[in-house]
Amino acid sequence: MYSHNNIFQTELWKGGPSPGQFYNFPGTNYNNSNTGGFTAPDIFGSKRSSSPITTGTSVIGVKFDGGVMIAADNLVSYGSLARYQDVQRVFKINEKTIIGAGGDFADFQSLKRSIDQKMVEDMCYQDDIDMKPKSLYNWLTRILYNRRSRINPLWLEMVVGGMQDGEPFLGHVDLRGRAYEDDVVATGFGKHFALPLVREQISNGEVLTLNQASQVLRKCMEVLYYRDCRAISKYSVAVSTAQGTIVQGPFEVNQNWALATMIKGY
Amino acid sequence: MFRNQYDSDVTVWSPQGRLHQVEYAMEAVKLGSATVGLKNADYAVLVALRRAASELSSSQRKVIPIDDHLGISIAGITADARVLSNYLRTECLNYKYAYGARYPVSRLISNLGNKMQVTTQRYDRRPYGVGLLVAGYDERGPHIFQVDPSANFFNCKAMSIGSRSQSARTYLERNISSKGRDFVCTKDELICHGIQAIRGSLPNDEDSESPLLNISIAIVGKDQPFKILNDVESKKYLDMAKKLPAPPAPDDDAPSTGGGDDDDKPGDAPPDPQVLVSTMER
Amino acid sequence: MDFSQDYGIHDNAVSTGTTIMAVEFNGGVVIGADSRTSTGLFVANRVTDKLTRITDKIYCCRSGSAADTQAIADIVAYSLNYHENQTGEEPLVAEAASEFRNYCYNYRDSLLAGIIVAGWDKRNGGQVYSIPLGGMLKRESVTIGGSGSSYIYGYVREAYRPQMEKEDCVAFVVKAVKHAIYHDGSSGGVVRIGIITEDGIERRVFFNTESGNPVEIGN
Amino acid sequence: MHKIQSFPEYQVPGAQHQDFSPYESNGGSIVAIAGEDYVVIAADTRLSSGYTIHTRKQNKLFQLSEKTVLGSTGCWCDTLALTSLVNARMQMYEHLHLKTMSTEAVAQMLSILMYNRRFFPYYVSNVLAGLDSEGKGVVYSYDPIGHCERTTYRAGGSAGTLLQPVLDNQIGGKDKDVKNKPKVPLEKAKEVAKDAFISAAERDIYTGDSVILKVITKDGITEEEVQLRKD
Amino acid sequence: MSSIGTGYDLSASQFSPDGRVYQIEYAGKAVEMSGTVIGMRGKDGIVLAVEKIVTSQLYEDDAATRIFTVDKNIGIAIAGLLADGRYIVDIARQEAANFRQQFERTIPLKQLTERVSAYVHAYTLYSAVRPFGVSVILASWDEEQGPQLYKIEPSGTSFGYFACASGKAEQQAKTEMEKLKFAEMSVEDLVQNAGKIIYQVHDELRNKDFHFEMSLISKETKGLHRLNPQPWYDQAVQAGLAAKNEDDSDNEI
Repeated sequence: MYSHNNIFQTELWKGGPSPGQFYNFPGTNYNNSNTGGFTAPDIFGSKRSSSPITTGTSVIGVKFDGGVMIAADNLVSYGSLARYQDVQRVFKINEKTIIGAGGDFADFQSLKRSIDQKMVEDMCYQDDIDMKPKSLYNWLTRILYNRRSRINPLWLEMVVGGMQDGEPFLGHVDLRGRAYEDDVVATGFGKHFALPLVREQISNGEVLTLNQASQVLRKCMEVLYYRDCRAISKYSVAVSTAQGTIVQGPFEVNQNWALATMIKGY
Repeated sequence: MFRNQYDSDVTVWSPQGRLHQVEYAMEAVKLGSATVGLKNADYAVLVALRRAASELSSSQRKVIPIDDHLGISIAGITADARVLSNYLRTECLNYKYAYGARYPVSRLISNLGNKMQVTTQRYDRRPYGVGLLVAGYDERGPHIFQVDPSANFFNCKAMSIGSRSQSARTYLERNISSKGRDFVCTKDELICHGIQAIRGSLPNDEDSESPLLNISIAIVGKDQPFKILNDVESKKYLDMAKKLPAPPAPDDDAPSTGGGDDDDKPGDAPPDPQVLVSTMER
Repeated sequence: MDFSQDYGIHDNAVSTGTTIMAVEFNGGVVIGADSRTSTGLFVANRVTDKLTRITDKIYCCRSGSAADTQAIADIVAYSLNYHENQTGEEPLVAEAASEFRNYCYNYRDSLLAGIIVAGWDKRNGGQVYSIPLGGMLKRESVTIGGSGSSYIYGYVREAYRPQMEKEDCVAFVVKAVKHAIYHDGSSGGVVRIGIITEDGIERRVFFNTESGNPVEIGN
Repeated sequence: MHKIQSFPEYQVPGAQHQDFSPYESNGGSIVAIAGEDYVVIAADTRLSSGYTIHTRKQNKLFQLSEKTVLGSTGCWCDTLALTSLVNARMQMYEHLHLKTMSTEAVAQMLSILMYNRRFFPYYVSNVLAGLDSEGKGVVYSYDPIGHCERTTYRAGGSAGTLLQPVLDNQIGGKDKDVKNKPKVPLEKAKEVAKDAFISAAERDIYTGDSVILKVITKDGITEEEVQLRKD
Repeated sequence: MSSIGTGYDLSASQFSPDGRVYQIEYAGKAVEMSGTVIGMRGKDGIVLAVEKIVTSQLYEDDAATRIFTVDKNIGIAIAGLLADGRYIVDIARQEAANFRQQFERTIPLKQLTERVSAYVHAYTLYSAVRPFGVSVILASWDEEQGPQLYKIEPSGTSFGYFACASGKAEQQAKTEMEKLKFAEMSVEDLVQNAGKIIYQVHDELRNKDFHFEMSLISKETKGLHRLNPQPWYDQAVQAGLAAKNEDDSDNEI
C-alpha cells in the first residue's frame, strides 16, 4: 500500500489512530478488497467525480408543537426526464426517527441499506434502545464528510427528523458533510421557495400546530410544483411525534391555473 | 507438574466437558484485592480496595475511567485490565465520534465479551486474567456488569469480585431491598453500603477501622459523569460509613452464591484447583 | 482518408445503442429488444440478442456498453447459479436484481450499464426491475430502457394496461419496440421477444415488416 | 463520466456534469479579546453559502474545557470534523495524563492537527481563547494549515479583515503612545466585541443574525447573546 | 469410553485408534451440563424456551440470557458455554447481514444453518483451536416458509426438527415432546407446552433456582423474533407452575 510519492503517507503523528481515522463507516476502506474496490481516487482526488444521474429534488422539514414533519414529492428524475413517478423519498427509520432525501437516489438507496442493517442490529441487541435522530444525523454527517474528503461524494442532501429525549429534532446534512439544525430546513429548490413561506409563519417565534405544519408544507409543495422543473404534483409526508412515526401519502397538491385564462400575447 | 493432563492448553476439553485453563484464569481474579459494585435507581457505584505492591510503591489503580458515562474496577492481572480498558475507551470514543452519543453499556460489554471469547479458544492465546466490574449509566438507567476471564458477563443488581469477596456478596444479598430489585436508598447511603460491603473482605490482619483503609470510590449516574472521588470526599464517606454497624461476619451457612463461577460448572465440582499462574499481585 | 477515424469504428467502444423493454402480465413477463449493436455510426452486429439468460426463469435486457453489460451478466449468472446450488431453490427475481444493482452501483464510475431484470419466481410471480445508469433499483410493472426508449415514453404510458393477456402484451411490446426502431438511429434490426412464465421462456423474433413476418420484394 | 462521453447516445438529457469542490465557504466571524484575568470570545450565528442563509442560529463557539473555548468558521463541514476530532483527542489526553488539557496544550495540538492536513487543509479560520496555566487570558489564532500565533486579541472569519483594525484601535491602542497602553477592563472588551459585530453585520453579508459572546474567567464561563441585523 | 489417559483425546485434530475424535465428544459434555433448552415448531408459529440456571441472587433477571435475535425473524437459543454461544450468535448475525447485503432480503434459515454449521465444523479440524462447547437451536418463521427449526451440534452437524432439545434434560424433554402433535399446535398450545416442559424437567435438587426464558416468532409477533413477549410469557409460566404443582402432588401420593 505504501508509495513514496504519496504525501498523505507522511507520519507526523505516531501512535494512536491517525487523525480522522475512525472506522465503522461504509466505504471507508477503499483499498479493502471486500468492498470490491470502489474506484479509488488518487492523491489529488478522483479525476472524474461522478455526477448525479437519477435524482430527487427538494425535501422540506418543519418542527411543530410536539413533533417533526418532512415532505418530498414522489419523483426520481433521470436528467430532465421525469422517469420514476411513484418513488418514496421520505422514510420511517424507526419509531423515533424519519428521514427525507434529495440528490442522487442510487446513493441514497445504498445509504438506506446501511441504515436498515443498523435497525436490524438494534433489534438484535434486545435492549429496546433505538437509534435516535441525532445519532443518525451525526452518523450521516461523518459518512458524507468522509466521502467528500476522498473527493468521491455521495451526491445527497438529506433532512433528518424525529423525537430526541421528548423534544422534536430537525437537522440537515449535505454532500460535503455540512450539517446544521433548525426549526425549518429545506434542500435544493426548496431552500429558495419553501423556506421563506415557512419562516414567514414562524417569524415571531410562533410554534406551528400539527395542522398548520401540514398546511404550510402543502403550500410549499404547491409552489415548488409551479416553479421547480424537477418536481411533480404528487408528494408524501413523514411525521414523527411522541406517539411514533408514520409516512402518509401520496397526496396531490392543490393547483390553480385560473391565471392562465387571463393571459394573452407575450 | 500439571494437575491433570487436560489443563495444559485452552484448546483442550477435559472429559467432563470443562476448560481447566479458563477455570484457572478465573482464579487469577480471586488473587486481586476485592471490589464492589452496586446501584440504586439513579446511580451506580464502584468501591475497590487498594493495596500497595510494596512499602515504597504507590498503591495500584483499581478503578479506571472509560468514558463520561462508564468506568470499571478490576481484580486480577492489572496489565490485562489495561488492554481491556484501552479497547473499551477506543470503542467509546469511536462510538461518540460516529453517533455523537454514549455507547449503551450492555452493547459495549457484549462486544467486549466476544473479543474476550477468542482468547479462550485459540492455542496461541490465554484468557485475560482479570475480572471487571463495570459501572455505567445510559438511557436504560444505571448498570453494574460483571465480566469474567471466561468471557462471560452478567448484568447485576450488585456484585463483588476479588479476594474474600464472598463476604461482600453476602452483605449485598442481605441488604438489597426486599423486592430484590436493587438498592432503594439515597446516593450517600449507596456509597456507604459499598464501603460496608468491602470492609467484610478485608484481610483479618488489617484493621477495618484503621484510618489507613485505602479505598477507591467511583460514582456514575443521572447528571453525574463518571467520577473517582478524591481523598477528601472518600474520607467523608468512610467516616459516614463507620458510624453504621459493622457488617455481619461471613456466615458459614450462607449459600454459596458463587458469583465468580461459571454457571456451566457442575454442581458437584471438585474443590478449586491450586493456581499456578503468577500475577501482579503479591 | 482514414475511414476508422471518421466513422469511429476502431477507437469507439462497442455499444448496444438500444431499445429494451419489459412488462408484467397476468402469468409472467414479456421482455423485448431490438437487435442493433453499433460502434459509432457503424452497425457492428445487426442481429444481436440483447435478452440474456441469467437463470431459466430470469433474464436481463442489456443497454449501454456491450462489454460491461455482458461481463456483469456473466458474473451475476455465475453467482446465482452458485446460489441456486447452495439453496437448492430457484433464485428470486429480486435477488438477481439486487446482485445486478450491487455491481452497477459499486462500479458506477467505471461502468456504463442500464439494465432491466425480469423474470418469474414462485414467491412473487412475474416481476420487472429497472436499474438505470447510476445504479438505483426500482421495481416497475412496465419499464423501458436504452437510447431508443426516449421516443416511446408517450406510447407506452398511453397503451399499457395492467395485467394484460399474454398475446396482447406481446403485441404491445412488439409495437413499442418497432416505434423506437423507427425513430432511433441507434436501434434497429428485428424485434426479439421473450415470454417468461412458470414454464420458462418462449422466444420469438419479429422482422421489421408490416406483419412481422419475412417478406421478399421484387420476386 | 469520461465513459459516458464515448457513448453519446447514452448521455442523459438534462443531466449536467457537475464539478465537485470539497470546499464551500459558509461565512461567519469571530472576535476574541484577552485581558489580565479574563478572555472574551464572540461569534455570529449565521450559516450561509452565497446568498442562501441556511440557519440563523448556528453556534460557532465550541467549549473544549472549563478554561478553553474554540471559535471556528469557514467551511462548516471541516469545522464539524475538526472540532469532534479535537474533542476525541482531548478525551484521550485526559485518560492518558489524568488531567485536563491546558489551553497552551490545546493550542499546540490544534496546530498539529491542522498541519496534518497540510495538502488537503481544513478550510477554517480558528480562534482559540482561554486562560493559560497562570490564569491569564490568552488568544491563539490560526491559518488554515496550522500556523499558530499567541496574541491578546484577534478577529477572524469572513469579516476578520474588517474587524481587526477596529480591535487594533480600540484594544491594541495602536493609535496611542506605546508606553501608556491602558489595560482593557472586561466591560470594555465586551462592548468592543459587540460593537464590532454590529458594524460587521452592516458590511459583510456573511455575518449577522445574532452574536454569541462567551466570557471565560476563573469562576467559569458565562454566555450572552446579542441580536444583529437579520437581512 | 476408556479414552481418558490414553493421550488420544487431547486434540481436535487427532483420531483415537477406535476412530473417534474425543475432543468433540468432550465438548458435547459441556452442553450436557447446561440448563435445558428446547425449540418447538407449531402450526403457525415457533417457540424457543430455556431453563436458565441462576447461580447468584445478585444477577438481574436478564443476566446471561440464552436466547438471541439474529435477524428480524430469526432467533437462536444456546445450550452449553455461553461465551462460545454468543460468539456463534455473532457469526450468525454477520452471515445474515452479508446475505442481506447481497440479496436485499432475510437469509433463509436453512442457508444460515448451513453457514454456521460449516463454521462450527471448522473448529473441529485443527489442533490450534477447540470445538465449540455449544449446541445451537435456530428458529425462524415467515409467511411463505412457515416455521423452521434447526439444531447444530458441537461437531458441526445439523438437522431440521419439528421439536428439539439440548442440555441437562435433553432426553426427558424429548420424551415429553414426543407425546405432542406439533403440526396442529396453535401459538397458545406451543407456549404452554414449552412452559410445562421446562418446569417439569427442572431438577430442584441439583440447581435450586432457575429463570424461565422464552421467545416467539409468529404472525402475532408481526413476524418478529421477540424475547419473553407478553401475554405469552405469562401463559407459559402459569402452565409451567401448574404442571410442576401437579407433579409434586403426584410425588406425595
